Formats: sequence, C-alpha cells, structure tokens
Amino acid sequence: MTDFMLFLPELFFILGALLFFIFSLRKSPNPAGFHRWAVVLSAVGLLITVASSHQEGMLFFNCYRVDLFSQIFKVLLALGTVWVMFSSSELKGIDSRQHAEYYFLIFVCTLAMMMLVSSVELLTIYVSMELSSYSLYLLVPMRRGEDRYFESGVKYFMIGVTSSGFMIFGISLLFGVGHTTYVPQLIKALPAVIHQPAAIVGLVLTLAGFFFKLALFPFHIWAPDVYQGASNQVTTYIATVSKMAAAAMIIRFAGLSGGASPGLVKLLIVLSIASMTFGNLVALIQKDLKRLLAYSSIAHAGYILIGILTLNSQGFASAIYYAAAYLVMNYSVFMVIMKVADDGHNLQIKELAGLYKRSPLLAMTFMLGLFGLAGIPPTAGFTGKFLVFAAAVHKGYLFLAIIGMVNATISLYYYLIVFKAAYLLKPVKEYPAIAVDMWTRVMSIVLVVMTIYLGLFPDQVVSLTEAAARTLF
Amino acid sequence: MNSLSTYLIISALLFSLGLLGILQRRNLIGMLISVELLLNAANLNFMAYNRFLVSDPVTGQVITLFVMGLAAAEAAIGLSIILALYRKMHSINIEAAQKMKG
Amino acid sequence: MGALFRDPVLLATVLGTNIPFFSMAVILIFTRSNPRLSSRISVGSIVVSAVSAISLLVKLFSAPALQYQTLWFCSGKLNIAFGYYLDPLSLLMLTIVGIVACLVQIYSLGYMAGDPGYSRYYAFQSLFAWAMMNMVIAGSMLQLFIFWEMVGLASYFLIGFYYEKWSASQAGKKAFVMNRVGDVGFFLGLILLLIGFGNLGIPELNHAAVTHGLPKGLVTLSALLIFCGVIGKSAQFPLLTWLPDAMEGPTPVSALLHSATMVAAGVYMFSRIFPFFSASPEAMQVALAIGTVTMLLSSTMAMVTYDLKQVWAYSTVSQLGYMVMALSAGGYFAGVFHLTTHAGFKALLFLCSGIFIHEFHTNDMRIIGKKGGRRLKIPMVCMTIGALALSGVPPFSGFFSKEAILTVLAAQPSKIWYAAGLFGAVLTAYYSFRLIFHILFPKDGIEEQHHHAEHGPDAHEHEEEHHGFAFRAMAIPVMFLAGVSVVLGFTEHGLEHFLMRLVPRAGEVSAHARSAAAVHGAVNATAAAAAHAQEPSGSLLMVLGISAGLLGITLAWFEYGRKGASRKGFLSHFPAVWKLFDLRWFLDILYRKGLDTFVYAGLTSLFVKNDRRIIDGGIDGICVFTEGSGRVFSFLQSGMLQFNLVLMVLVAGAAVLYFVI
Amino acid sequence: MTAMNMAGFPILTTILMTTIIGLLVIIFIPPEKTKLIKQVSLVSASLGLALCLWLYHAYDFHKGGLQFVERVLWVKSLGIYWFNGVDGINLPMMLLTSVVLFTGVWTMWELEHRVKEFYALIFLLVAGVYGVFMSMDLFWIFVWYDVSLFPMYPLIAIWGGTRKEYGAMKLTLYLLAGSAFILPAILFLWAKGGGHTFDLFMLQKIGFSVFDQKVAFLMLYLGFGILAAVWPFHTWSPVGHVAAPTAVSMIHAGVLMKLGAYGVLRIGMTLCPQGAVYWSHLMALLGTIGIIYGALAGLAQTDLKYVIGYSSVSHMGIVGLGLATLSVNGINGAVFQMFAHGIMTALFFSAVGFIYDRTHTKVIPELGGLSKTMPIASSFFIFAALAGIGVPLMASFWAEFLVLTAAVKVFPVAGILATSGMILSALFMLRVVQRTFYGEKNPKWEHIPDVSMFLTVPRVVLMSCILFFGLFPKVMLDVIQSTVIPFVTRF
Repeated sequence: MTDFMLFLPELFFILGALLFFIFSLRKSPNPAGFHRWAVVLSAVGLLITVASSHQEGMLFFNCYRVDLFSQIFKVLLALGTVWVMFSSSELKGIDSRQHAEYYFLIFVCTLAMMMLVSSVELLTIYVSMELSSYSLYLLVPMRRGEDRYFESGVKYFMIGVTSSGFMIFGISLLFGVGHTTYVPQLIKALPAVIHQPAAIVGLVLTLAGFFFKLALFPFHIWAPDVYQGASNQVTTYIATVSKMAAAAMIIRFAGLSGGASPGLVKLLIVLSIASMTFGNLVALIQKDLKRLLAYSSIAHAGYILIGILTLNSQGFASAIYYAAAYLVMNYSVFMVIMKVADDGHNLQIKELAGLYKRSPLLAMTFMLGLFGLAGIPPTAGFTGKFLVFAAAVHKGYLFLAIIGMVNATISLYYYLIVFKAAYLLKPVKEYPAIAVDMWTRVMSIVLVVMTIYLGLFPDQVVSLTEAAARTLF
Repeated sequence: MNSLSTYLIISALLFSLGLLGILQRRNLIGMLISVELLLNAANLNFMAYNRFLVSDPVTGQVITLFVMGLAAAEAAIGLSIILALYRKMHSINIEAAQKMKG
Repeated sequence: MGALFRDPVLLATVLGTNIPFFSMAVILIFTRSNPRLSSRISVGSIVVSAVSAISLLVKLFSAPALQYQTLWFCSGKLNIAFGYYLDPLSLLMLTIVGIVACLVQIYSLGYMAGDPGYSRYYAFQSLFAWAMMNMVIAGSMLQLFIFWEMVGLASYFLIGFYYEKWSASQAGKKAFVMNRVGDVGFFLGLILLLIGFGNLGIPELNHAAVTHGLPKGLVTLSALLIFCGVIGKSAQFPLLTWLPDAMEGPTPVSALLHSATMVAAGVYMFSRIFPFFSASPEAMQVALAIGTVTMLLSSTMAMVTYDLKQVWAYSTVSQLGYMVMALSAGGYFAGVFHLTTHAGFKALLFLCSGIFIHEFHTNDMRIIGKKGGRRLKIPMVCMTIGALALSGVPPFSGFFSKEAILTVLAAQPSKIWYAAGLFGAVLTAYYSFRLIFHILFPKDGIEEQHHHAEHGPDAHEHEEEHHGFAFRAMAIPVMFLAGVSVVLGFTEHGLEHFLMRLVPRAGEVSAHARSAAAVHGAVNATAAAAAHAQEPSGSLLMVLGISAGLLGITLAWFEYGRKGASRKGFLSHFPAVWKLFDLRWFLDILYRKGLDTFVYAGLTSLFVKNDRRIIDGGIDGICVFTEGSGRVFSFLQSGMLQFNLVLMVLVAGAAVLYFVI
Repeated sequence: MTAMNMAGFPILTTILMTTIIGLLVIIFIPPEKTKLIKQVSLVSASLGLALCLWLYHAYDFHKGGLQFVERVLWVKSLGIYWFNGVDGINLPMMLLTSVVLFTGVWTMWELEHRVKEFYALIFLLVAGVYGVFMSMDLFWIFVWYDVSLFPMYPLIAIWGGTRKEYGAMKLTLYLLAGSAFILPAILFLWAKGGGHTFDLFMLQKIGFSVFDQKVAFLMLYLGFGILAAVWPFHTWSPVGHVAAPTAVSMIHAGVLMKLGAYGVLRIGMTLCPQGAVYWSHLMALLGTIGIIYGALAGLAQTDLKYVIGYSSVSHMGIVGLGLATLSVNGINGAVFQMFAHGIMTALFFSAVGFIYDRTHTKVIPELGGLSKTMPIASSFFIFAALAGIGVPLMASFWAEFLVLTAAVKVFPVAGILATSGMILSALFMLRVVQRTFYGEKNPKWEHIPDVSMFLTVPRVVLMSCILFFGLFPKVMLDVIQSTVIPFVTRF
C-alpha cells in the first residue's frame, strides 16, 4: 500500500494519459473541453506531486528510488506541465483533430520523465528515457501546415536515436566494468575502476545521451531547428520541462565518478565553456525569437553544467536551483510569446514592437523573464548564476566564473535587443491590443512574484536543494 | 578465440560501422538501419559481459530483450516520420531537409 | 560668537570686511532689477568698511599686532585655522583698500550711470572689496591664498564686465588663466610648506624663517614657488601681458583692481612674508632680477602706445616691478611705502583718464588732445599732479617712495640694479609726460570748428554735464586723491615708525610681537647695510633720482611739448624697436602660438583622436568582432543533418580518445 | 532568518523603502495621471532626503565606526546577511544620493513622455544606489550594484537625446562588463575566507594571503574602475551623458560614478590592504592621467554635455589619486571630492538640461550670448563651472586641496602634474562659459523664457550645498575622518 502511495504521481499521470488516449479515439474533437480537462488534470497532478514530495522509499526491486531529489524534480516537472497545459488554450499550431493526442503525449512524456528522475537502475533509466524521447519525436512534427518546419522533426529524431545509441552503448560498457546496473552500486564500484578507459568512455557516452536532452554543445544541434520548427506549446514544453529531467540525470550520473577522474571534470569544463560561448555568440545574430531562445538555452545548459562539474553537494544544489529558476524565467518568456503569437506562428523579434502599449502586464512579465535569463538581480536568474559561480569558485575554478560572467555580458546584448523591441520600438503596423484574460493576469503576476521572490529570498529554496543534493551521496 | 575481447572488438566494429552508416548514408532508411547497428553493438556487449563477467546471468539478456523491443518501437516511429516527410517532400533523402540553418 | 560682540576690534574687523559680501548677495538675489537701490547698498556697505578700516588703523595705531584665530577644520594631523592677523602692514593695506575702493565706487556712480549692467557691476565691486579685504587681514597663508583666488575671480567678472564684447570676455579669461599659472606655483609652495613645516600661520612662518627653524632648501624652493604667485598676480615678467588686456574692463575697475589693489596683492603678499623670503638670498636674487626685467620691459612698452589706459597699465606693471625690486633688495619699508603712494597716484591717474574717456568716448590720447582735453580743468590738473608723482618729482608722494627704493638699490653690492632703477625712472617720466603733453599741446592745436560744432543744441547739456551729478561724482574722488598724492609723501617717517614700531618690543615673547621681531630681524640687517652705503652719498642719490625724473620730462618736452615739436618720439626712427615694444616683446604671440600648437593642435586633438579612434574604436571593435564571430560560429549549425552529426561524433570521439590514450 | 542585534528602529531599511514603496505606488497609478505621479515621486524623494539629513545629524562622529547597524541572517548556507550600517565613508554618499534624487526629480517636472515608467525606473535605480551605499554585505552590495546599473538602459534609450540607443547600449554593456570582474572577485574573497560569510567585517578579520589580495584587488579595481571612469575606461562617460536625459545624467554622473570609487574603497581597500598598497602606483598613475587627459580632451569638445562628461573624468581622476595615496588626507579628500563632485555635476547637468529643453541644442557654437536671454540659467552653469575650476570656498576646493596635499607628499611627480591640471580645468571651463554664455546676444534665443521660480528651487538647493560645505568643511570632514583615520592604519 505504501509503495502505491510512493508511486502516486506517476500513477496519476498514467491515468491522465489513458484518459486522453480514450479521448483521442473519439470522432468529434472538442479542443476547449480537452484543454479544460488537461488543465484540471495536470493541476491535480501537481497537487498530488507536491503532497507526496516528502516521501521516501524504494520500489520495484530497488530500481526506483523516491527521495527528496527525485520529488523536487517531479514537482518541477509537474509544475512545468501545468503551465504548458495552461498555455495550450489556443493551440493554433496543431490541427484540432490531434489535440487529444497532443495532450496524451505530453502526459506520457511527463510520466516518463518523472520515472526517469527517480529511477536508479540503468535499464529503467534507459527505458523511461526512450519513452520520453519517443513522445517528443512525435510531438515535434505535429506542427500544422508549415512544411518548411517539418524537417526539424526528422532531424530531431535522427539525432535523438543516434545519441540514444551512444547512450545504450555507454551503458553496456558501464555494465561491463561495474558488473551491475544499479546506480548506487555503480557509485561504489566505479571510482575504483574509473581509470580503465572502458569505464570512463562508458560514462561519457552515457552522459552524451543526457547532454542531448539538455542540448549541451555539441549535442545541441537539434535545439535551434526544433525550437523553431515545433509548435509554440511543444517548444515551451521542450524548453522547460524536458530540461529539468536532463539536468536531474546529469547530476545523478556525474556523481558516478565520485570526482575520482580529473579527466572527466576537464571534459565537463570544456563542454560548459564551449556551450556557453557558442550559444551566446550565435544567439547574437538571430531574428526568430524562438530560435534565439534555443541558442540561449544552449548557453544556459553550460551554466548549469558549471554547477554540476564541481561534483560536490553545493554544486549540485546550485544546479538544481538554477534549473528551477530557469524553468520559471523561461516559461514566463514563452508564455508571453504564446500570448502574442496567439495564432501559433513563429514570432519574429520585431513583431514585439510596442508590446508595452499592447499589454503592459505581459510586457513586464516578459522583461523580468529576459532580465532573469540575463542574470540581472533581483531576479531568480541572478541568484542562480550567483550560486553556480559561487560553487565553482569555492572549488577553485575562478576562471570559470569570469568566463561565465563575460558570457553573461555578451548574452545581455541580445536580451537587451529583444527588450528594446518590446519596450522602445514603435510598431511598424498597428497591432491590436492583446486580449488578456483573468487567468493570464493571475499567471503573469504569479510568475513575476516568483521571479523576484526566488531572487531576493532564496533561503528556503537553497536549503531545500542542498538537502536534496545531499541525498545523492 | 572465445575470449571477451573478441566480442568486444566485434561490437566495437559494429558500432563504428553503424556510426559510419549514419554519417555517410543520405537515405533516411539507411540511416535508420545504421542506428539499429549501434543498438545491436550494445546488445552484443551486454551479452558478452553477461557471459564472461557478471555473476547473475539474467540481467544482460533481459536488457538485450528490452533494447530489441525499444528498437522496434523506434523503427516504427522513425518510419512513420519518414513517411510523413516523403508525403511532404516526395523524397526520403536527408538532403531534402536542410532549409533550417544558422 | 559671544567673543565677537565683546571685542569691538574683532567686531569692526568682521563687520567691515564682510559687509560687502552681504551687499553682493542682496544685490544679486533681490535688487538686480533696481540699479539705484543696488548702488546705494553697495556704496553704503563699502563706506562702512572704509570707516571701520580707518577706525581700526587709528585704534590699533600703537597697539601690538593682534591675532585672532579659530580652527576651521582638521584632517588627520592637518589643522587648518581661520583667523585674522592685524599688524601695521595689514592695517595699512586694509585702509588703502577701503579708501580706494570707496572712492572708486563713488566715482562709478557717475561713470557707470545708465549702464544696463549697473547692479551687476556693483555686485561684483562688492565681491571684490570683500575678497580683497579678507585677503589683506588673512591670518594664514592658506586663507590668504583662498581670498587671493577670490580676488582673481572678482577681477575675472569685472574685466569681462562687458561680456557682449568678445575681447572683454577674452581678456577676463586670459587674466584668470594667467593668474592660475602663477597660483599653481603658489599653491605648490604652500603644500610644500605644509608638508615640510606643518603650519601656514603668517607670524609662525616668519618667525620660523628668521630663527632658521626651517631647512634651507625647503625655504628656497617654497619661496620661489610662492613667488610664482606674485609673478602672476602682480603681472611680473613673464606673466605680465594679461594686465594691459585687462583694461577691457570699465575704467573705474582698472583704477581699482589694476592699479591700486588687486595687482598690488602680489607685492603685499611678498611683504607679508618678507622675513620668510629674506631667509633665502637665492630667491631674493631671482625676485630682484625678475622685478628689474619687468620694470624695464613694461616701461618700454608704455613708450609707444597711444592708448591712455594702456600707458597707465604698463606703468603700473613697471611700478610693481619697482616694488618687487625694492622688497627683494631688502627694502621692506621702501616697497610697502611705494605700494602706498602708488595706490594713491595710480588710482588718481586712472580716474582722471576715466573722465577723459567718458567725455570723449575714446582712449586715444591724440584725439583727446585734438578734441580739447585740456578744457576739462579739474582732471587735467589732477592728472598732471599724478604724472608728476609718478615720475618722482618732489614734493609729490612718488618722489619720496622712489627715493627710498633707489636708496635700497644703491645699497646692493652690484650697482647694476641701481642703474636699472635710475634708467627706469627716466623712462617712467618720459612716457607719462609724453601722454600729458599729447593732451596739453595737441599736434596742430585744438580743432576749433569741432568745438564750435559742439556749440550747438547740445552745448547746454554739455555744460550741465560738467556740473551734473555724474561729473561731480567723478570729480570729487579725483580731487581727493590728488590731494593725497600731494601730501602723502610727507608722512614717510610717520609710516616708517608705524610699520617698524614693534621693533623695540621684540624682546617680549608674545606670539604677535614675535613676527614683528622677525620683520625687524630681517629688515635692520639690510637697512643697516643700506644706511652704511647711504651715508656718504645720500644727497647724491637724491640728486640723481630727481635729475632722472626731470631728464625724462625734458626729453618728453622736446619731443611733444615745445612748439613745433615732431611729436613722433625718437623711437619712431627705429621701426623695428617700435614694433618690438608695440607687440610687447612678442610675449603674447609666443603664448598664443604655444597654446595653439602644444595644447590645442597638439595634446588636445591627439587625445580626442585617441578617444574616438583607439579607445572607443577598440571597444566598438570588440563588439563588432563578437558579433562577427557569432556569424562565423553559426556556420557550425548548417542545415545538413549529417554535417552536424559529424561534428557531434568528432567531439565525442575526441573525448573518448582523450580518455583512452 | 533570525534577527541578530537589530539595533532599534531600522532607519536605513526605511530609507531604502521610501524609494521602493514610491516605486510600487507609481506602478499602481494609471499612466495618464502624470501630475499625481510626479507628486508622489517628489514626496518620496523628499522623505528620503529628510531621513538622510536626520541620519547625518544623528551620526555620532566622536564615537565613529559603524552605526545604525541592522544585521539579519539572510541565506544560512552561504552566510549572506541583510547587513546595513553607516560610517563616515558612506554617510556622505547617502546624503549625496538623497540630495541628487530630490533635485533630479524636481528638475524633470516638465517631462511629459511616458512619465510613469520614467519615475518608476528612476526609483529602481536609486534604490540600488542607496542599497550599495548602506549595505555591508558583499552579496547585497553586488545585487544593488547591478540593480542600479541596468535601469540606465531604458532610461537612456527611451528618454535620451543624441544617439540614444547607441549610447544606452554602450553604457549598459560597458558597465555590466565591469561587474564581470567584480562578482568573481567577491566570490574569490568569499571562498578564500572559508566560504561561510559575505559579511564585510567578518571577512576583514580573516587575513587573506598577499597574493590573493593582489589578485582580488586588481579585479575589483578594474571592475569598479570602469564605473568610476578611470582612464582608459572613461569613454562611456561622455557618450552616455550626452545621450541621457537630464535627471538621469544628474543621478548617473552625480551618484552612480561614485559607486565605482566607493566600491574600490569599501571592498577593495577594506579587504585587500596589501593589494591596495601593491597597486597604489597604478591607481595614482591612472588617476593623474585621468585628471590631465580629461581636461585636455574636454578642451576640444563642442557639445556641452561632452564637456561635462570629460570634466567628470578629470574630477574622478582626483578621487582616484586621493585613494591611491592611502593616507588620511588623501582618502578624506577623495570621499569629500566624491560628494562635492556629485553635487557639482548635478548642478551642471540640471543647468544644461534646462538650456537643452528650451533651445533643443547642446552644441556650443549654436548657443552663445545666452546670459543675455536667460541670465539665471546661465548663472547656474557658471556657478557650477567655478566649482569645477576649484574656486576656493566651494566644496570641491577643499577636496582637491586635501588630495593634492597628500599626493605631493606620497607621489610628488603625480601630485605636481595633478596640481598643474588646475590650469587646464580653468582654461577649458572658462572657454565653455565664454563661448556659451558670453558674446553677442543670439537672436535665435530672443524670446526664450528664463528659469521659472519653481524650477529654480532644485538648482538653488544644489548651489547652497556647494557653498555650505565650502564654507564649513568641518561638518563633512569630521564625519569622514572619524572612519578614515582608523581605516588607514592598516596600510
């Protein structure tokens, strides 16, 4: 019975998925109804997740661990899902006949990721990883019309399967050197044998799979096309929710080497620097807002990695915090995008012109989101960066902090350009004022408050993340 | 000739072949097949390790079965996407899909 | 605060010196729109100051030097005091300033009547009076420097009073900046003393200098630096060119600032810390040389110009040169005495020429002569008196002071200084009477017809103007000053006694007396030498002095005075020399060129370019480079899937290799 | 968060709150009620001013040290404290901030374009400034520092003048690039200090190794130096000021530039005395170059605001030189100069701002003879120019006097060069005054009204500040040196 309680959130999302599966069998689609269902279900899901956030225990022959770490990420996943569901009210990007499937796949994907963050056994990890990927493979090409965007689906798929191939091969090597598939035992076993090439190569290849999900350089190559190609809601989902899971898994696996391999750390440092720099530099020249955010997400992956590569609880905690902050800020940006481009087209930067007139509230949310991403206080983004760099410097990587800050300055340039579009530019043609319903108002205010609150009063959250990080060791 | 390393080398070869195929084939189907090679290389690893090193003989085989299953699913999804692409672009050549860049 | 009212002296001092400031504030803030009221306020306040100054002089005539001081602020070990130091010298100077300022302001009532900037004029006059008086009674060198700067500021405003005229504002700027050049030296000297000695109190400084409480090098260096201040303020060589330009200001201003008070400030400061200076013979020698050069140069310049005010300006410079010579030759009293007399007759001369200018609306002595300048009896007579005093003809005041100076110079080991002094005296007499004769006996008589023309409708108002308020306002001060220049000379011994009287008290160990002792210590050394050199040839010197003056006058007479004189001046035979003198020995051109080439064309443009091109260019370049590299990197993200996969695999492979090997 | 020795009423937090609450109130006022917005902002600004004046008066400089301390544990795991307090160094800065804010808000009374956002951003900015000055915790100092920087972008880019978007972008990126050095330096010190406190004074007790001090101080000096317009990082200052609207220039040149110098003093010299000693020659060199360079480059400018921008460079050079001497007088002078220059520049910009609003040009040749048409406005500018020249009995004279005294003592050559800079500053200030206000009356500005009584008030406040502290420097120096004297014992 208690096991059942431990598994409750996942079970709930399974039920939700099933429900939408049934809906998808119906002849007459009813988008509004589906949306209402989706919001309610996901909201309940969130509540359940939160309620069960302090449970601990093992399931399925110790393949499945429920602890603070996993539960925090589950909460984040559920939260992201709720938000995406919330913003799916006008799902113009997707044919209304496919709405049910869309919700179904989203639920499945969230479920898979929830399982991912709690599973501590290689096969389980692989399976749930694949499950989430498959649903995303299907979600991305769902975009209606837009033939020129279709190729992004193919690219996403090909790159995805390749990197999953890497991953399973890496897992096989780990299995070979560790003689077990249980992560806790691996953590004990690996540091001893980490100097064997097989072990470290296996670890790297395994991580590659997660890097792919996190869109870390050089596994980022799908990100720009997918962000641009997928419908706004799906992009939002990929940009926010699936990042959480990836971050969680990298944190779990980076710990495997137990810090016994300086080489691995070097590799991670190189990757994080490359990722930050590449993402920011290429973002400078983007015109399409979603594509720009794709590159910025690549850069942010680099920042998260800085926290992780310290391989100590403080660093992991900061990474978790950063992930959470990133979820909030990124969503507040995307929400505004979805509102502004309510017919589901791809928003160009210049289309934001005069946003401050069309809807001051959205403009403010947007601004705070951007400044958060740029890491300007007093937003959550700043505090996240601060914690990450603090961890790095504390470990002795001063140069990482400097490079990170320089990158932050570069990134500020393009965030300011977007900000300028929203606040300064006179619109070329007169756009209508944006209809903002009550829920959106509430949502924007919630987001603004969260951004500021996390930025100024990080105390509880930080201590929570540290408690979570400690469970990994 | 029946040592672990033999199998490992073979799987490594498989893996490299698969990789080569992915990078070199322009035909999407071909790429998909090469991906299967990657997975099979992994499978071979699992079996080999399982046979030579690991105490509990089940694990590897179970994993292999799982991977096969997933591979099948993957193929299904992949083929469906390729089909859709063919419908839109009348080609299953990856070169047809390189408009998005920069 | 209580002390202020308990002590009448202090009260008089504070009130007398600061009331002009309040009048300025009141005028600027409230009564700008009401000229009459403004002038009344200003004149009233200056009268108060003058009266209080005189009463102080009388009250303290035989009292010991008084010193009031209180802590202004302290920073670390640095204690800056604010205080007054009332000794004979400062009292004398205070009186001079008070009286001259008072007279000039009264004079201005007439001269400036109807000027649009009437109120502004009086505001700045008050500002000047305030600054000058405070400078005079300052208790410490720093305080002196501060008000010294304020004096400079006031003169900046007064010179540039007609700011619509480009040349006027230019002159103001020039004066201020050139003064600044000197002041930087002054300031550095003070800082040096502050670091080396730690106290800038005037009595303390003098005492330390006399009792050799200061290291020799420090004294010399700081004395030289401080002397830069004198050079700037008293328009000594090489910074003398601002003063003639300063004549752009209204004539009363020239009379006040650039004859009697402001430019005298330099000399005053010199004599203020005279013992300190005299502790370093080297510095004194430099000063002596500079004074001499200045004196000769400027008198040569005065010989060629036809502009009334210019002549007096140059002569002012040369007279200041005299004073500096006197002081640096050790003639403390001689210098101060000449300062006093000069203040009298130079103010007189300027005010007289002011009347002419006001009357004939021109500065050119020839035209004034033509138009019948000599008809204006009062100014003509007074000006002649002034000129006589200037050229050192007995019994006018100038004679006595110049004699004193020459005596001191004669006491110098090398006689060259004395010769220079005499030669200067000749030149002085020459150029001043050149001017007088120009007006008295114009080239071909007075243009009668012109005068007849004046006998027309406007003749009445002409008459009336002679006896109108304006004329009276101008005439009274002039006559007063003329009287002063006649009698002042005879007070020599009284003044000497007054200035030196504290000497017998030197024995007492009172803080105030000490400085007097210092003065004495320094003075009687030289004075003794002077006396020793003087005894055999005292009368000879006097004869020489007088004859020098008369020689100059006769020379002028032969050239400009007598019937059928050429009225050319012997210099006109040497056009090159004439040009040289006329262009102020090319000093101005030199400065202009230097400023243009080194500062404007050189450093400034270089720096501006550097900012635009290198620094800013560099920054912008970095930005451009960053964006460009963004473009380059974006090629990594090619549309071709497999290219991207290759990239991915390569990196992964590289990582793997890195670990395997 | 557990309260620790919360000393009585949190006056400092209240001062901070006056701006933040003002900000919130403004956000909730509908944008069309401009009058109300202005009134609200003026009220909250004057509230801050009153509190700061009271604070200044209540500070006991005989006791000295840190007073009105508020200390609350904020983030346990990192050792971040909500830790505010005033001492002789930041008290004048607080006062300066409040004065400039007050006058700035008043000066912009005639603003009509997007009033609400303007005042909101101004208050955000000033909240940051107050925060930096009052806070004694490295984390908060940095947070407030950034908070005070980024509103500059919209403020310049929306309400600015010449090349506003270029100027805004340049200034913002430039200054935030500075913080790319500051944050790592702060974290470095924190980590070297054991990584359990950001409290300035707890860190001060930990003796950092000399090498660490050198590294950290250099980074801090570079980072903060950019904002203090240290040569050669000064070029943003003219460009930015030219672009910025009046009140923003006032606050930026008057207060924000001081943040840089303050940061060097507060963090760098407090935590890394050895580093400061090691780098002091560099500081002196750059400071002196700044003084001369700024004045000379200013000579050639034709835009009023450019001129002022360069004069700021020159004056901040004096601050730098003063800090470099590491002596009581030098630092006293530097802090005093920060205050004096702040007030002075504010006056400059408010005068220029008025002229610009009326004539719509800042180009000196186009102006000229202005003192005929607008005597009062001109007199403001001329007054400021005199203060800039360093005329005695104005606050900046004392500052320069102290700094130069110390400089001649410690770095004779630099000191003498800096002193001769007085000539240059006189030259170029008077040149500007002459070309702008003197000369023939310009018929173009014939019918321009002069400053109204109402708009005179803020300028008069500033002028009286300059005069007051010029006549009674004691009032300020006693406060400053109460902290500085113990401060310099550590060099």
